[in-house]
Amino acid sequence: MADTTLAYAHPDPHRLRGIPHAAVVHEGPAPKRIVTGFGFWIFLLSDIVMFSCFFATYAVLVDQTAGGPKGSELFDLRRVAVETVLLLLSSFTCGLANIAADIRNKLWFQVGMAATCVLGLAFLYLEAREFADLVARGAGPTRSAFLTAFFSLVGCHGLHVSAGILWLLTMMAQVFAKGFRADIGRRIMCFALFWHALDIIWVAVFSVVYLLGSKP
Amino acid sequence: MNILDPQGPIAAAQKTILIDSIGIMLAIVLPTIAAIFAFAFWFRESNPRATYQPHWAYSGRLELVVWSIPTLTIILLGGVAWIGSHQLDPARPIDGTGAPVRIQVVSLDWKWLFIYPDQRIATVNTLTVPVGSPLDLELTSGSVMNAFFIPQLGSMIYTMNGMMTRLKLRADNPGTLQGLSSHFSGDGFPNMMFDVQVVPQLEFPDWVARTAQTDRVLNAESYGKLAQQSVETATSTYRLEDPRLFHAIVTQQIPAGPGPKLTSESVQPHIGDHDVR
Amino acid sequence: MFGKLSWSAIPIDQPIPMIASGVVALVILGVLAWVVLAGHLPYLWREWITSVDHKRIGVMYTLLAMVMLLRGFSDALMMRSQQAVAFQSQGYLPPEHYNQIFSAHGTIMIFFVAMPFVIGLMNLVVPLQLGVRDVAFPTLNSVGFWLTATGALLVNISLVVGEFARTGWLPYPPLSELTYSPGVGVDYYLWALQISGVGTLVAGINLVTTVLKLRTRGMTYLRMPMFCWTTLASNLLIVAAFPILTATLAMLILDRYFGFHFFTNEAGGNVMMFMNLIWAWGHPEVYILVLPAFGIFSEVVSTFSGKPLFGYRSMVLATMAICVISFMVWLHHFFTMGAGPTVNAIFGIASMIIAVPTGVKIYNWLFTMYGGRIRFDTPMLWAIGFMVTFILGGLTGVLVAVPPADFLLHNSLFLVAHFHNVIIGGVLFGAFAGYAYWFPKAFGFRLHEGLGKAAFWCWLIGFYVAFMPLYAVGFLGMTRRMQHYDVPEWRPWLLIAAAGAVIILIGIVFQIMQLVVSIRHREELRDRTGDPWDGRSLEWATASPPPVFNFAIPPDVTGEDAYWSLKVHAKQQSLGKREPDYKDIEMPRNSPTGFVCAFFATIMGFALIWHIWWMVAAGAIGAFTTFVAFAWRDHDEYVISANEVARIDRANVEERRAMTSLAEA
Amino acid sequence: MSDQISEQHRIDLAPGDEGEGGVGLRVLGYVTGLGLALLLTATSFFIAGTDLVWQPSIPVAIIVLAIAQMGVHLVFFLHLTTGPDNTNNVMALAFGMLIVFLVIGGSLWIMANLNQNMVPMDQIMQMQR
Repeated sequence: MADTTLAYAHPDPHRLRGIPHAAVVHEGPAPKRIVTGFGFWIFLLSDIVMFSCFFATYAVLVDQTAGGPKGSELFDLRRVAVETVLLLLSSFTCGLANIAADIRNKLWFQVGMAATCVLGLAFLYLEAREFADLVARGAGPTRSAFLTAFFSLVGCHGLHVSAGILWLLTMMAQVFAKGFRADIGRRIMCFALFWHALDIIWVAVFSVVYLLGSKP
Repeated sequence: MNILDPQGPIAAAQKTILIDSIGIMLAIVLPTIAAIFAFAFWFRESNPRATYQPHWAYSGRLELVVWSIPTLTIILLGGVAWIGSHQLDPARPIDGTGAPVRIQVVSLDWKWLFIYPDQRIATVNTLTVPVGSPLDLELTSGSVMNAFFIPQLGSMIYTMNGMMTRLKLRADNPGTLQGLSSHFSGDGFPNMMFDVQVVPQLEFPDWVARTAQTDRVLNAESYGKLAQQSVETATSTYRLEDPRLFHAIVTQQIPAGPGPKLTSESVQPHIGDHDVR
Repeated sequence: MFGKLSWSAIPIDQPIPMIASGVVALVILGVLAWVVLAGHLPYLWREWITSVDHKRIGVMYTLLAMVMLLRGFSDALMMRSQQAVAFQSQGYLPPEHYNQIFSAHGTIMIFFVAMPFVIGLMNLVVPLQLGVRDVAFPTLNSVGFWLTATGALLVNISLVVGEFARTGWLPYPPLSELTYSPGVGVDYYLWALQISGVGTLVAGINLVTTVLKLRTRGMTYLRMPMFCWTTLASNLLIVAAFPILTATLAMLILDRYFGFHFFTNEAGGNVMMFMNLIWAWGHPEVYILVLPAFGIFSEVVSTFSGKPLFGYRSMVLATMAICVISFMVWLHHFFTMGAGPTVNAIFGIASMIIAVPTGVKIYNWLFTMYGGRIRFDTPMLWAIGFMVTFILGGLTGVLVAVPPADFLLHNSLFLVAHFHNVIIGGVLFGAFAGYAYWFPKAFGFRLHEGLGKAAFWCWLIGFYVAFMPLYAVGFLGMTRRMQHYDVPEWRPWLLIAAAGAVIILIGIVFQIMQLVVSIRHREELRDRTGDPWDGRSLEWATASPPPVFNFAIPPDVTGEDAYWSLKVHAKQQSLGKREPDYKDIEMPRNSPTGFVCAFFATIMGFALIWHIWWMVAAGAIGAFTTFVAFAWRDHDEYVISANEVARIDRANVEERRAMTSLAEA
Repeated sequence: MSDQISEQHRIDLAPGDEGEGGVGLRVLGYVTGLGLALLLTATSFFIAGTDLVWQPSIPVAIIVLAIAQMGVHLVFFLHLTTGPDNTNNVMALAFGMLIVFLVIGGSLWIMANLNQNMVPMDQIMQMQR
């Protein structure tokens, strides 16, 4: 094709001449795994932007307790610590399941996913207990703007974890029924990304909401 | 209502900035538009005298010019904006010839309540101010958001429940002006127009004295009636019982207006998750 | 059983919506009956509804936009006529109806006209320009379209069942809270936007991934056509901004449905946070709309001037600068809320800075015309009309970015005139230019030129007659959303503005006629070359309409203006005689996933609006089942054999060669 | 489009995928990540409850630790690197972080400024007392 460039009098009308041709190569469309992974990566970033709105709102409303309880009167850091450990471990097991999927080991994949599921459910159980306790103490989300923001932010994360578990179960079922098909492999990769991203958001939640909020 | 015919220093300054900015921009916009027409006309396909340069798509010199024209314009305008924002900040005190008048403005559904705490009077949908005095306005809303705006005095500002915005104005010529709400607030919104009577300095105390003779009293109870949704066609005046009424409204000790009366069963509100059917 | 829904929700006593919706329902039923009776249903289902072809989806997006334009424009006509007659009287529309109309007008025009129009054009064109066979996620693409359609459907259902929001196109609390808006209007708004917002986000992710990861061989970033760049910038803004809208509306939903206190007057809620968040989405949204239009004009001006785009790299830089800066300016929508002077000034100046790259773009188009050989076909007319009109819109935009000037003009009809100036003069003109420019590519025949030009002149003149008076009346202090007024000085201007709306109406009639006439005379208007405008980018390198796989052989790009260089090359070496080596092509299989999802989303949205909880659960389970079922499919691709590809491509090449030699003879 | 990552596409990698390494090495990566994350979490919780550090500096410390932990997650769980095969992934992340920063920072700045100008109601209440 070199003669094309020569024959065409002005191959680059914007004076890029002089830059060696090697600097402007492009090999064509990326393979599906990269396309899918990258698309999901973009989705995750948009999800994080959504969380950032809830964080911003929480930060703005944190002092608006309307005469109700403050965070420091409500939070139980021990429970939060347990929740955090549960999520961290689930991220670890999820990573192991991902490796198992890459080497196409069905057994270890299912074990890893099951462990992730159990840890996630335990996390959700603790969070639900916390919410129920707060509501029982009259500190429900309708009590004050602070509690509204708190329940929404933490609840939004909890909702993501719930959706993640639903997804996780369908992935286990898909691998069980269909094996490691290429498209299922891509979905497993996306699920792992999702689960790890939830962990990152939880780090922000426990730091900003619980640890900073536990200070009187 | 013509903002190009200002009746006070704030509006006059803002109008000047407005005209200046238009002028600055027209200086580059008009030649550009002329060039668009000229180029489009000259380089039409049917013009044999125009030279066709099918490869001409870059000129470093032109690029530089192209970037610098808008940049310089914006630097100039940015300077105007920076200075103007600070000089004409709505909360910035201004001076005047008479004693300052403090007025507390409450936007209600769908009327304006003007409280004169120092004079112990209040009016609805009519504002009377002495000419030349600095007007020291504190504004809030008794229900939804509104915006207070007297076009010929300048600087509109939002009113919001639980919050207090500040605005300093001055009217320089006696006469009648009109004000309005410039933020949509519901069905009665177009009726939120109000008169502004700018009276001579000496007449203002007389007006205050006359108004204070009214037998209607503004207190939490009569305020509660005003806060109901309604459209007031007539203006009315009140004696102010408690000069701290405005603070009670701003601090939400008096709750916000109740909103529409529920007419049918189908529009029952569902406050709280326990009420979910 | 049916939540808040009862027979009283249907406004039988109000003639206007009843008659309007009756007519619409009749038309829809008529079309449906015709489709079924004439036996077109299987074809529609197979070729359009379940299609995952980016070209088909792009066309459906555009069609949705044009249908909704009619709805939104009839709202505009009602508003203009109401304000023309409502001097010292109530006019013919009571406030509760008028307020719904302007809310619906804004919502529809932004979310269901401008958005689907530009997304449709991007969908149709970008894969072709990049030289690839489809977008990154074809099935998701279909889901995105159908969710957008769901949102549009919900807005239109509100005409008949219940009411629409009466709060303006952005439902500022506390007016939009349950206390002040107890009806279902705001709920219609919220769910319509949440559902279509998901669709938009999906489209955004799809197109970002397509541009960044799917380009044909040799198509480096700096060889992409300008429209691909603006698509990238616009969709980056979508994925960054739409989550903000989702979060903000979710907060309002929580307030309204569960008594939360994000934006209420009570319990410490903060209404200012809503304004802050909604505009953190709202300002980028403006650029989401206008950037693709900039891209379209870049293509059009360059093609019809017969020259490469002047200052290509400047344009790229300007586009990406706008993309980032547009996220730093949102406070200028509420200068009058009472922020301090420093904050106001900083955001004001940041807003003005956007005028720099935008100005650069204008100059670059100007110098693209310089030394050109300009053909004034309809797309080029729209482009020139745009350049002049948009400069004026930019001028007034910079004006309201100066805080002290904004203190006088905010919320006035001046502001209304300003954003119509940029949305009509920028986005809509761009969309129409793109429509005329790429129509032959999508359907294989051109649009009727004469009627297109007539429509252009009506729109251009109508725009000036309708909106210049609004600038004037804004100077006279008139604020927006007035159902009636008593100020005599305003009246003449509003009468002129109403006349302008009528001129635009004539333009729309011309556009409808143009479509009808063009379809009837399609054989005369047939484009056999695949390149009716002597284009410069790759979409013109394939047939019109392109085969389902777009390119039989993925093109190999060696420079800017890829197709132009191919043509020059071909002329110099005479058309390449060697038959390419055709290969099997794998294409994604059609899928009803999008349609089924939208079906359940409609049910769920409607049930949520009316608090019919069992139906919500049913819709949610249905949607989830759809996804799992889709995931279960074994083969989501089919293969077009090399022989078939060769057959289709040979026919195209033959036809094209015949036409080219004819033209040269 | 196929799933085989061909020779030419070695310059690109899906987010979350690791370029190379056997199973043992990869598991080790996750173990390291988990260890670091637990360590940082423990430090955060410890600092929040202790009197040993200067109290006003605690929020800063917690924020820094949180950012550090997010970094650990990105590197060891999401396998983000600075390599050329990750350019697009890192650029996307950077764009996302810019937006997050603008939204949170901008909102807090704007709202603080507004509240300051509005004289928040509790302040007025204090003035009245």
